[in-house]
Amino acid sequence: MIPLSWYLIASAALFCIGLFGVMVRKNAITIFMSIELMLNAVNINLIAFWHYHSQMQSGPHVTGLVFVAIVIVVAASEVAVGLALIISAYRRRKTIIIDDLTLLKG
Amino acid sequence: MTGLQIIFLIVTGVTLFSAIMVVSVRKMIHAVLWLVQTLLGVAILFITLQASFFAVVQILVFIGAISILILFSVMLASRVIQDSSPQVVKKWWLPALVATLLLGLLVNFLALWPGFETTLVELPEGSDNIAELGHVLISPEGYIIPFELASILLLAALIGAIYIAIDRKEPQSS
Amino acid sequence: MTTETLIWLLPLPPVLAFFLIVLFTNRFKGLSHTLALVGAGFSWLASMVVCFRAIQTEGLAENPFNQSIGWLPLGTGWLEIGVQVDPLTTVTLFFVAWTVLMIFIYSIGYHHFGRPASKQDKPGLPPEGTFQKDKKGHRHPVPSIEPLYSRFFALISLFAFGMFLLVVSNNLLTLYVGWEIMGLCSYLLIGFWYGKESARNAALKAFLTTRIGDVFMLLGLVALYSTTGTLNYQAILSSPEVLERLAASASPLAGLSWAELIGVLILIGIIGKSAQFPLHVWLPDAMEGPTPVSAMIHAATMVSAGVYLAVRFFPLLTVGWEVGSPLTIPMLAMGFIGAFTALFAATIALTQMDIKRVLAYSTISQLGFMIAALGVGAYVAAAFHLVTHAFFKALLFLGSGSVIHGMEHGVLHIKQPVDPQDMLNMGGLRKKMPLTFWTFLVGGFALSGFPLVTAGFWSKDEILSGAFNNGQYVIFSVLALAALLTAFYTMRQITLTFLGAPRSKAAEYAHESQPVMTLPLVVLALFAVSAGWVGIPEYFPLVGGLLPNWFEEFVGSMLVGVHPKSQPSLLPLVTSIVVAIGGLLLGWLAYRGVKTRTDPLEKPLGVFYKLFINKYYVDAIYVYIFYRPAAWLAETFSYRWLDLGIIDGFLHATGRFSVWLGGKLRTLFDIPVVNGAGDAAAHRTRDIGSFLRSLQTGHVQQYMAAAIALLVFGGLLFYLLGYLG
Amino acid sequence: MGFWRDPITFIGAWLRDLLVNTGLSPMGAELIGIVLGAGLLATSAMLLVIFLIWVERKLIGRIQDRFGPNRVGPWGIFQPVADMLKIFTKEYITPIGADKLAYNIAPVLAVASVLMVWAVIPFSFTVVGADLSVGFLFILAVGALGEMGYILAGWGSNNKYALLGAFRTIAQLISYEVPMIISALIPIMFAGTLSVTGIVLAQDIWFIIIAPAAALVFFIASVARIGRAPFDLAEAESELVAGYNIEYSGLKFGMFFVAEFLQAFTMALIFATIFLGGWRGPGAEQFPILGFLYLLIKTSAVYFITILFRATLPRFRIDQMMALNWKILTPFSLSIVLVMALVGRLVASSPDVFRVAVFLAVNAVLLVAVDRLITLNKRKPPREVGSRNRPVAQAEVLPAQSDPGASE
Repeated sequence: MIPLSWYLIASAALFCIGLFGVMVRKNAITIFMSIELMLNAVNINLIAFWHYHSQMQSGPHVTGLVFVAIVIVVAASEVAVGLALIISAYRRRKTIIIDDLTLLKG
Repeated sequence: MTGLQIIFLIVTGVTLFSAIMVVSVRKMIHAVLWLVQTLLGVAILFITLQASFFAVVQILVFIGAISILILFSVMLASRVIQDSSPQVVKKWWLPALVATLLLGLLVNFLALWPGFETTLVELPEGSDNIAELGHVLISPEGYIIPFELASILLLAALIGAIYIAIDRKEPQSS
Repeated sequence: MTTETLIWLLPLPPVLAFFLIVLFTNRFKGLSHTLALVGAGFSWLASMVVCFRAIQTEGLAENPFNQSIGWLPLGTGWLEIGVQVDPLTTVTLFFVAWTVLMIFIYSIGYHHFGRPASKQDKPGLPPEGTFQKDKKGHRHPVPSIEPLYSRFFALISLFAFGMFLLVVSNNLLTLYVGWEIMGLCSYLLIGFWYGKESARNAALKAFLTTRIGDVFMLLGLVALYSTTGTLNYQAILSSPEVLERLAASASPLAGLSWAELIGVLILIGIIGKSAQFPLHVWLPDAMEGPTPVSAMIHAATMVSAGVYLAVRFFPLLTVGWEVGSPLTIPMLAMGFIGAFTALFAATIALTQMDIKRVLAYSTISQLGFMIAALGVGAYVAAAFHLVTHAFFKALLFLGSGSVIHGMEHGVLHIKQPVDPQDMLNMGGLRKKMPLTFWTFLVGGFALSGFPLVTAGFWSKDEILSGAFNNGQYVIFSVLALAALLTAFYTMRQITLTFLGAPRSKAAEYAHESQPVMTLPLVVLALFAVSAGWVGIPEYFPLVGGLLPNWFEEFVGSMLVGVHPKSQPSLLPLVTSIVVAIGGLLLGWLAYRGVKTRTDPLEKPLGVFYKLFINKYYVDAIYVYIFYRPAAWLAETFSYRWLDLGIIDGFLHATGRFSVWLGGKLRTLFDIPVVNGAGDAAAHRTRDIGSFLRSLQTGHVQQYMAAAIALLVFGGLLFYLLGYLG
Repeated sequence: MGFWRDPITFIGAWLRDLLVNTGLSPMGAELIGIVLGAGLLATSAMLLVIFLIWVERKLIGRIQDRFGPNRVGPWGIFQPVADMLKIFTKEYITPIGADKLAYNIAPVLAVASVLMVWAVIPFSFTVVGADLSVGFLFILAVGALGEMGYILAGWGSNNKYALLGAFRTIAQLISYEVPMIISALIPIMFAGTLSVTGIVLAQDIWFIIIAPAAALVFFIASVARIGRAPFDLAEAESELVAGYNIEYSGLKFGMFFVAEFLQAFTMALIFATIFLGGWRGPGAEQFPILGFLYLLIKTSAVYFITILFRATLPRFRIDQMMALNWKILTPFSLSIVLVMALVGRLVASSPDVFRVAVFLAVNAVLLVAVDRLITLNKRKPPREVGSRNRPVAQAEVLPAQSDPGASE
């Protein structure tokens, strides 16, 4: 079967790709998508460890799944509020390019 | 190399490739499509981990709700986003370097852990018992408080999103 | 339900009704009076059950229904409150429950429920009437509904709560609570039509005057508590040792024992509440309130509370006294104040022309009878008169309200301003308002003590015989004279109001009130007659012994030691019959032919008439003695001299000094030292800030990249360290 | 004998044996069996659609007092085949400025999302594609893929009407998903499982008898989700020309067309499965072939009702559609779930007759209550948009009718 390490490496790679996207993309919405990638990476990790834990304890342990559920809830709320913020910013500033939203420049 | 491993490698390859496409394609709509493909890939990874409930939830929530929301906002904002101009910052190689370094570090640290190389075997039937999950979520000995907090978070997000996005008729400033 | 529980619950329905009306149903008039009626009805029902069970109980006086709970933890124990029903409570509860319920019912009609509201009516003024179209389209003048209808019912409900609480309590503390609640309600209800200045003044007067008495009473309570350590009736009044100790120990006031001091202090409270001379001045003015209020508060219940307290504290007031021995100081005071008040008020009542004021003075006079009876030791007689008086005086007030109603109808009809309360404007109402007339007649005869049939005769006769038998001939003769005058002015009132020919057009158009008002009259009239039958003395010729003298046995059992059994004596009996019938006859003879607006007594009485009609100038004297100095003290001394001169002057001087000091501090310390340091710190901070701001590019991603780079750097460092070490 | 009792299992077993005997590994044989089964199922579904199109056209024709298709074949039964052949031969047109990826992937998603639903539906006692433990969630999840298809079609066409149609469709689908899921919670709650097979097996008493109110809500919401009349405002011909698929032609249009019909039938199938007892019926356990028959009959009945809906009800306005969903169906379904959960708990251990009676009574009360509420709160008619005096074609300026005898 598949070693745990594969999942962990895949998840780390997905996370770093998401991180890269957050750092380089100019567009707020694409940054959002990158954040979704990172959250998914976290979920892969959580489920992989859930599997590992259940296997080690030889019995179902749903604790890891609870974490996954809460991460999904957080992702959903984050998208709702974040996209609303983007739309609101777009209405006021007429842009969603993150480089143009530098009101807090020192 | 079992069949499952081959499937895993193919799926992971497609998923990671799609993820790279998400962060690198120029057209936003295409980025969303690649994102959907990535999420589907993640869902299949969940299935290989025998978490079919969360695989389905992944599709339902991330593709059915989140991607569509993102698609909507892309369409709403598309008038100002010129797909023709570069979508990444000029010094994109610097973050790429940082991310790669981080990946290397993460893998290195994880490799220090003795359980890293454990082979995951098939769990007995009914390990992702949804009924059990439901009981744990609402039992006082389990996770009732995180569960309720998550509910409140959802409600707050709902109200907050409506409040933020509502189109106030502001007086025309001269 | 046990009787004790029932007694606890008994006062509560009206106060619930009060809160419901005030909080929720203020806009709904019908609902408000329904609530009030239901509340009073429940209390009435509970009272009747309690009375019934109390009468059934053997030896109630020794073992009354009694239950206490700890209320306030004190250092050494609990301050207890509780309820108690003994024979005295039983009879009081009986008449309170009946009169309260009747007056609630009566009030519905009195405030014109069911009539349209008028736009001209303002809250705080009596409704002026409006017009209503009938089916044919004619506009009829009709009375309009009271604008503050709900408030009225809320307030009388609260009042009923206070009265029931006072009656059922077993200690002076809750009694005092009920006492003060009633005082507050009395104030609010006298000032119910607060748009009228006279009503406002009357309310204030009533409140302040009774407050004088209440302060002394509170002093009495404090003295009692500090000497005995309890306020419970039984603990004080039923234990001879406590009474002995009180009587024996000397108070700080020279020459008085504690018992006498406390007795006098409580007596002053009683005088205030029951409107005895010299604190009687508030009661006539209280007639500014609506008539049901006058009937309930200022005739039947609240003023009776004073007498009730006096009856209740009879053992304390009379400690050390036995039949035949000289009277104690409180008794002497009560006897003379009561007798004087009885005569004094009766003379004033002779000359009053306002139908309600006559009754008000008669109330004062009758209360004087009761106080005097207690003063001479006629305990049972006082209690008996308390009960009968409540019934017939409530009846008389309600009857007068009905008369006023009828007159107001006439006034509305002729559309001329005529005072509907002035008896000189009435006359001949017998035919217009037959039911009111007959019931009023019953009440009036009861008041004057018409022999044999009426309740007033039996109770008044007992008072007279009590005074006579105890050898207090002065008091006896004064009371007899007062009784004669009572019969006289009662007949004067009846004659002026109902007999003869109408003396104004308004009286011609008067008509009978609604059934909702006349029904209570009838019920109360029945009691005004029959309430006397429970206390017919056994020695009485002809009818004595036909019915057992239940009242004396029942209430008299309260007194363990001193029990003055009523003795057969003919003189007071004859006297009371003579004065009653003689007074009535004289009254009728003097007033039967009055046609003009002059009183036929004015000429023969001469200077006395002037004295009477001006109420012995008591009010004027009070204005000179109390009001003027108080006003001077407040206006000139306190405000001008103390406040403006001394206090303000001092303050202004302090202010000027502070301003000068502040200026100095500012120029010498604040600006150079504090500001200088602050400014320097701010400037340096700004310099550093403007240097650091260049790091804040405003690009979120650069921040994030920097943070991640730092993390990676830290990780690498850690890794290398681990690798090396 | 075994063949007649359960032909599909029989054939499957036979095929597997055959393949293994030819030297294939058992797993490979299983794989081939799965691929074949899936292909067979998809193909038969597609073929079914052809028949469905004919049935629907015929039925609506009868209702509208026409003949419907009657030229090709007996009773016009080959008319859809002819149409299909015509569509195959049409030219593909891709509009200028269209987003090629989105434009081309959309029809595939639309059809695939419907077909995927069939994977978890049990067709008889023995035949089920995949008995997922989260089968019902799976049905909802693949519905999300269909939404993706519509929005991509609307966007990719580079056409305003298509985009508006797509927006409307998505708004409608997402909105009606809410009452649908909530009302579907009741069968799930009573069955105690998310597995579709489990839900069917739990229906000793059909859930429509236990929970008619929930079934009603589910039915209305599913009609709205497939976008048929009276909820067909996404492709309202008079307003939006044809909705999201305006720019499609040829086979791609055909795929949308097929997807729409197939979706209607699939919804009927789902309804029959979770409320009408699925394949269950007398003797269906012994003779699984009967299960097919029962399921077909039940599905056809539900489908027939949706056709009646389409033929008889006028189209909603968009605000009415939204109001119906958010103001009536969603609160109603929530209250149904609450009440049914409570009542279910109370009568959990009672005999069946009593339970059913109680449930029926509760449902009747709920229905009456919601009907009362709707009637009581009937708002005043909405403000009219635009002026009352619209320009109307005058009779005298119309051209004279040249051909009064022209038929339909």
